[in-house]
Amino acid sequence: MREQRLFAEFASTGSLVEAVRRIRERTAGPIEVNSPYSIPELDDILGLKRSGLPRVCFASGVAGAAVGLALQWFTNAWDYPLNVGGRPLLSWPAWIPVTLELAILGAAIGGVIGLLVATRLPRLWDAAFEIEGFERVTTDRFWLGAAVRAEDAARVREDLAAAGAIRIASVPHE
Amino acid sequence: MTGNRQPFEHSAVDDAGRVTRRDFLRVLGAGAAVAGLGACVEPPRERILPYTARPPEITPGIATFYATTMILGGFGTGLVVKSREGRPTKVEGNPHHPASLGAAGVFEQASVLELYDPDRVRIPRPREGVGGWDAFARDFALLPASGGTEQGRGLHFLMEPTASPLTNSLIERMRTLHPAVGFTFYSPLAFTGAMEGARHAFGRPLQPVYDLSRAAIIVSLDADVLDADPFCLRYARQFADGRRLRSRRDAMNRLYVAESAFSTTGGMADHRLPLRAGDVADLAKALLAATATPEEIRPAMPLLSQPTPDGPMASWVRAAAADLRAARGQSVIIAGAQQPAVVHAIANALNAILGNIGTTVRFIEPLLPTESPEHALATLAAAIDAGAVDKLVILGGNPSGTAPADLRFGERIRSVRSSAYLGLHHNETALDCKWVLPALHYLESWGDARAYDGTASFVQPLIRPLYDGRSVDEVLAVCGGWPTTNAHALVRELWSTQPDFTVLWARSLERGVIENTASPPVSAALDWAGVLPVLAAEHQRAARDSIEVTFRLDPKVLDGRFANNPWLQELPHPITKLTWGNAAQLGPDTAKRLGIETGDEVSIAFGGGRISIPAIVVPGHAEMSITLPLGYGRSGEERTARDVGVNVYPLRTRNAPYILSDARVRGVKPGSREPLAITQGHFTMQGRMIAREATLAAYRADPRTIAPAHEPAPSLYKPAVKSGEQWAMTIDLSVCTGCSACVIACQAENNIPVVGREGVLKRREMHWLRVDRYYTGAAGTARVISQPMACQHCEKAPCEYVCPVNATVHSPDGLNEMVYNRCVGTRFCSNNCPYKVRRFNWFDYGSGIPEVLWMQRNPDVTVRERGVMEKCTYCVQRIRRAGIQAATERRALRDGEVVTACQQACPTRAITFGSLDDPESEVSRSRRQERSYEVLGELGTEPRTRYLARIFNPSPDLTV
Amino acid sequence: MIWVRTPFVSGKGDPVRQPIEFDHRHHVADDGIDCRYCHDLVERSRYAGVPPTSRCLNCHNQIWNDSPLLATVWTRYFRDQPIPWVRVHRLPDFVYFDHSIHVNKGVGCESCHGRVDRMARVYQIAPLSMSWCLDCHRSPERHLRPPDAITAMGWTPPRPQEEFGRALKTLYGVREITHCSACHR
Amino acid sequence: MTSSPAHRIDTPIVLDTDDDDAQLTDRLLAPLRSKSKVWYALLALSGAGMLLFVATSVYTFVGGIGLWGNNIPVAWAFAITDFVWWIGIGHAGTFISAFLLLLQQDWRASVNRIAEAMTLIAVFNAALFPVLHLGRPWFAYWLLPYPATMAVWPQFKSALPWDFAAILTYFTVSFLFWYTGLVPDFATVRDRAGSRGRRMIYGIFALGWRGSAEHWQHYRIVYGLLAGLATPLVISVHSVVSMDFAITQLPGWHSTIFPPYFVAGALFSGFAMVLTLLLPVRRVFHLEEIVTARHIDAIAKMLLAMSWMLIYSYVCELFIAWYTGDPYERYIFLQARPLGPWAWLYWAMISANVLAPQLLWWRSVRLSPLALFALSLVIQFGMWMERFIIIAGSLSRDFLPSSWADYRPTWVDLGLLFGSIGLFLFAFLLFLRFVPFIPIAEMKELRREIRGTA
Repeated sequence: MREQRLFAEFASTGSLVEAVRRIRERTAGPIEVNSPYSIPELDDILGLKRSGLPRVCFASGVAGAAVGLALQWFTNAWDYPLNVGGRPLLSWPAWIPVTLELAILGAAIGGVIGLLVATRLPRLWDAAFEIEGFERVTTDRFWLGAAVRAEDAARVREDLAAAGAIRIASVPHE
Repeated sequence: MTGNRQPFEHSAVDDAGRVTRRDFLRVLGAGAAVAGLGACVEPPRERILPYTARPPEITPGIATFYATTMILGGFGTGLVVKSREGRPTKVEGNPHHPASLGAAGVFEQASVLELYDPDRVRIPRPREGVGGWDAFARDFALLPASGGTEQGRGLHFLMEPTASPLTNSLIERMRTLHPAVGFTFYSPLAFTGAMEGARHAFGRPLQPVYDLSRAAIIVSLDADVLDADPFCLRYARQFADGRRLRSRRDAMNRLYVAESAFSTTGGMADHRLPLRAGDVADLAKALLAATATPEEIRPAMPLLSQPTPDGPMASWVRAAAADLRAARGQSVIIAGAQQPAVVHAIANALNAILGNIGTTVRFIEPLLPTESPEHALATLAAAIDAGAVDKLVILGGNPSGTAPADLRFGERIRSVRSSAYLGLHHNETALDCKWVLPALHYLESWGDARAYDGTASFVQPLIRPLYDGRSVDEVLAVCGGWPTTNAHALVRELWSTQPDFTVLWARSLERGVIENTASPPVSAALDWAGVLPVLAAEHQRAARDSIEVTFRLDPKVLDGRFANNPWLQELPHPITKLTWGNAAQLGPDTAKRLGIETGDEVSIAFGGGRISIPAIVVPGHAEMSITLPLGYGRSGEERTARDVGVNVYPLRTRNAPYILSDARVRGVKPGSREPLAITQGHFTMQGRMIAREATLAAYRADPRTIAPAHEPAPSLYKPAVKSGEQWAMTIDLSVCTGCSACVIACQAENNIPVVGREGVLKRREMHWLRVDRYYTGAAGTARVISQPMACQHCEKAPCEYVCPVNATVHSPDGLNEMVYNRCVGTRFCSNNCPYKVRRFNWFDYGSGIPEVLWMQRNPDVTVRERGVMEKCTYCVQRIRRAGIQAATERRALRDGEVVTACQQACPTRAITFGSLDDPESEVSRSRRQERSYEVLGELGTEPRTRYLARIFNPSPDLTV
Repeated sequence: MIWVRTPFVSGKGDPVRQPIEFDHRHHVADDGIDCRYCHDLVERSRYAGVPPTSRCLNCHNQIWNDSPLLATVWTRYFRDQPIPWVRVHRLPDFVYFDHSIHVNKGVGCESCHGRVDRMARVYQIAPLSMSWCLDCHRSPERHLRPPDAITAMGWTPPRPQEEFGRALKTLYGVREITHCSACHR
Repeated sequence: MTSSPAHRIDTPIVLDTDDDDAQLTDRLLAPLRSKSKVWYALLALSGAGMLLFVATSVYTFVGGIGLWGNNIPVAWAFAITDFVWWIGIGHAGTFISAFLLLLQQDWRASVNRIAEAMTLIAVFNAALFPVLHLGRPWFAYWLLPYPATMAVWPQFKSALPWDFAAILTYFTVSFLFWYTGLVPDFATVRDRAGSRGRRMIYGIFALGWRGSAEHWQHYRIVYGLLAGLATPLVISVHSVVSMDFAITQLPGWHSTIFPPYFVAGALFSGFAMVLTLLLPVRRVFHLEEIVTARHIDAIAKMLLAMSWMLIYSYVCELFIAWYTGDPYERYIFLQARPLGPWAWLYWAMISANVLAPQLLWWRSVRLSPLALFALSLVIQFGMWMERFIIIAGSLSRDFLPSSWADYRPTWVDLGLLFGSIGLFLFAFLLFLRFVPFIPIAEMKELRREIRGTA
């Protein structure tokens, strides 16, 4: 059956949130909301599941620490053991700083890479960019995009309008 | 540089016919050339240039040692010189030679650099006209056949007095063949006061030789016997043996010193009396009066009835006299070389009265001319004015620079029709002469010498002459027009008269001494008749309220002859720690009186001369007295020496060569010159237990007071793995005189660069081993204590754990290793070194120096690149060499087999080095002494170098 | 990191052209001359010793004395000029390698110089890098031989090298020396 | 003028403007379009400084460390002082943005990006000095653990590899934090861009950000995490730097209070630098309504607090030095510093770091941009002197009096110091011109929170 994507522009977060509620009742299809800044309350309405990035971050942090510790043990205690100032070869207290730093480094890098993967960025082009007036989404406008069955389209448009959409555009959906 | 080709033509010329440094060093095995240190690109393929026919005695990679003799001030000191592939690189003392006993002082150590001095005279050349030895011979040589006795009239030789049998025989030969030829002997190093004094005391000039090892009480009347004496190395050893403590019960000699300027001998004194040089005669009289019983000095009594002294002088005299009386036959009174005859006469008289002659003093026939050199030179000057001299040949020395000012000798030389100068450098004299002839360095020449006690030894060359030079003997022969002019032939000729000469020759060359040649002692009986007149005579002395000025041979450049030697210029003065220049030394009160302080200037005028020289205040210097070190402010063409310091010769005149009693002195503030380059800024220990000392009594009472027992600091660490020898060093402060021979020895052994005056001013001197010098005791009775300070090779080295790249780590045999080629130069190690003994290559000191100097480099030690740290290695190259030797011979190292450079040079054997894994080794035993302690041991660094606290032995009836 | 390990940097395996076409194959393999005949210092000195020209002529004034290949040798000899041999094994200046101790402790020439008897022009068989030195210094037994086999080429141990080497190691008291001042001074 | 919002402390809100989102956005983007003469003038000036830095660095690299005034015992002096000083300055940035973010300090929003940029530049600046300071800088990579043909590794008991790791991490994390924060704003610039060229360039930096709700969710999480990670870093970095000194035995360095002491000092100088930069920027770009008096006041109060942490450390040091009874410690703290050859420097430092900040007790001072600006400069100079006294001063008077020596900087030392300041300002000016230095999205979000969802 044919579907089409409807895009609606809103001037305020209020009307946007209202519209999202209505559409969510109307259709189960994916809804994308774009906004110039983060609107936390949308997460529940849209039913986004909790981000997994904290786990990624933690894992890469542990990895970093492990690498740091292993490196220092291997180089200073195993591969070429030298008597340095009469200190023991396994002088682990001296290894704490580097281990800590590498742990944090690992975590940070892991986290950011995770973010890029999760958001599938960088992705310089998106269908939405083609829509007239979409560029204001990073300034002061809010957009809602939803895929709806052709026969629902009319009612959805009404809902959006009722919710206070300034402009509604439709893109044939493949 | 073509200069360094000659000796090596067969070995080190590349295709272009030049010696290139790298090839040169490669062939000769100096694998340690600086270039390539840390090079990270593939270098061009190098050439190997083997010998076409290798000389049998040379094994590339293995050092050979030859015995020879260095002549200084007319007397020889026997040396053993290390040679690598035909290049002398290091000078050591010769244990068989009486003047060395195995030690080598700063001048001997530094002489190897003089050999390679790029400023040396290279070719015989007249001011105008053709050069070359033949041309010289045409101008100067005599024709032995014709002429008869008149031949040679007008020809005059001016040379330094020497005890060399060969030279003297040639002079005799010349005199007999040509009576008309004149000879004059002059050198600022030749003192005749002692012989003069003997003439007064014993009726004829004699030369005293002391045996300090047998003296319990030593009284020095302004005599620096431990540092400035032809026999000082021997005296220093004997003195040290007389006070070296192995246990608390050992006996110790006692040293009384009265002197104006602080000397190394004064630094060792148990009782030092600061006294104007001019007043020493009075002290001597007082001592004579106080020591001898009235009968003993009856004839002199009336002359000694001077007001008995008061203050410190009185107590000094009282104590010394008491000790002397108690130690008849085991005491010695020594008069300073520059002191007038009267002091020597009194010293002789005292020695005779106390029965010291034959035990601690013996007299021999003089080995040098007895005429005062100043007066000899004056006679020559007169002859020149009379036009009696038309050919003047000056063999060595530097009369233009060093002659008494009132002789204006330079002008006179220039007035002679034809003059020639034979010397190593284009110095003041060379500039005054028509001909300049390259002299041979002693390491290049054949010859012979006599030590101060008459012992003869040969001078044998270590290397083919670098330039077209001749020795003094050869030039004499040339001038004589004799068939043999080759020193080798001449010296063989002279000695061939001896029974079984061939054996003697071989044996003497090998041992470095000709046995049984010491002068026999002659009997000397005191005769008051000669003494009384000098006692009666009023001797020169500055008025109580006027400032006396004395001249001293500088402990680093003497009369200036070593001024072109950068090692010696940069060597800190034993007392003032001044480098690169001289300064007027004076006491604090005198400085106040003149309204100046260190760094300001004093302006001194006398006769026609006037100088202005920076002042340096030395606590312990006699008040109302100023000491001027000779030998600086040179105006010859030597690049290093030129204009360093101030020339004080303009004040030195024929009649007052040593002590100037009526000069006009005033302070100039602020000083106009740049600051003095002094290597040590703070001379007090701030109450810290660094260089420790105690009186013998206190030490016997309770050793803990100076060296609390060291329990190793508690540590969480397991002791590190140790294997093989455990190298360690102890330094005995009781016998260290601070003479600094060790510093130069270290510099020569370890390719240590010189940083120049600016470098020192920036506190960047590179000496791995420095001698710290502290004042102790009260202001009035200031004592100095010298403490050699080098890497302590801590077992828990603070420098090691802060190095980010493992460039300084610990070896299993207990060395603190410094790996130059791994060092990136963070300098973190230096910051964490409590002893601050690490040195940093601020610039590329190794490169850019004249190529000829590369020949002195020790090929067993890396020359360090810019930007890396360096420090004392305990002479690791010697340790490893010995280790390899022992290993190839499948045996263990013997105690004493490894000797560090500093240890080997030390005249007093203050340094002990060895392994701790042998509990009976020298070093282990010395560490067990109760007075051994670690500097800053409380930091838990566990240094491998320990010090034996200084024990001094004041008279119980004198408060120190 | 890779680059410095390539022969381009280490100079490994690059036959060096010499001023005289001296063929080790011939002298060692065919004539069976012992290494120490020419490199006579190897047991006494740091340096194995590049032979003085006179050494060549000991034999060659008898045999092949008119060979054109020897022309340079003769002229150089009589002019008392050294033959400018080209260095094959170069160690940095701060490395103090000592031939004598290695030879005396049972390390054969072959271990570092390879089958010289098969080299027309001599080349490096090893990178001569510090890690290469350490390989042997950490487990010397892999390269130890009895004294009589020091100069042998293509020598094979009677028993497996590991255990044979271990035996020699204890016999000669060979230590595993990896501290810095052993080589850097 | 006093009526303008810039001088009213009683403004209830942080963000003192009535613009709507569009106007606000344009206002915040204005600097990127501005043709400010002042900016060009400053750029030229700092550019000259940067050239001086390049010149002196090259000269040092070619000629060697000998061109500096360093000696034995004072082997570390100006260069290391500069290093510690810059690192210290590089602290406030991350502290403000990360730490205050966790504490949900609203007011941070308008200043955090400037602070972060400052941090990045300062840390980069600082990182140059240790390398330049090496005797053989071309071997700096030997501090890295890489498999070398010489089979030798770095030595991790030394504090320098710690430093290396700490600075590397700090720079990387700060950069990621800063850049993550920038992505939505780059998107804004992209979409507001006039020319196609700008759109392309900023588009690339924006990574195709389109503000999707799902993205925002991940974004919030990661930004928070980075903040959480950066916070311990701020503490750790200067702690590690302080260990360069604390792990040694040198009296004046060998001290257990160094880590907190150094961190306090770092933040102190860092906040001072924030003021030094913020006040002119605010003035030049007329941002008094975005960066309000309340921000300035808050930072000033931070300064005051930090100064007291520092004072505590000073007192602690002195007391401990006296209390240990260790002669070397006592000498350096109770004699060499207050009475020694550099006493004048010591007392100048005390008046700059201890006395001067007390002016901040007065509200009028906290509200006078001019006074604050002057004070911020005084404090930074004071902190430089503090480091110099600790580093060179302690070295010049250590255990053996025989090796005591003073230190004189050469023109190269001075050139490097002033040059590095030029370098810093140069980079900072470029940042102002090409990067939205006030977080736009955050501002709007913040305003929404404040005004409530109407």
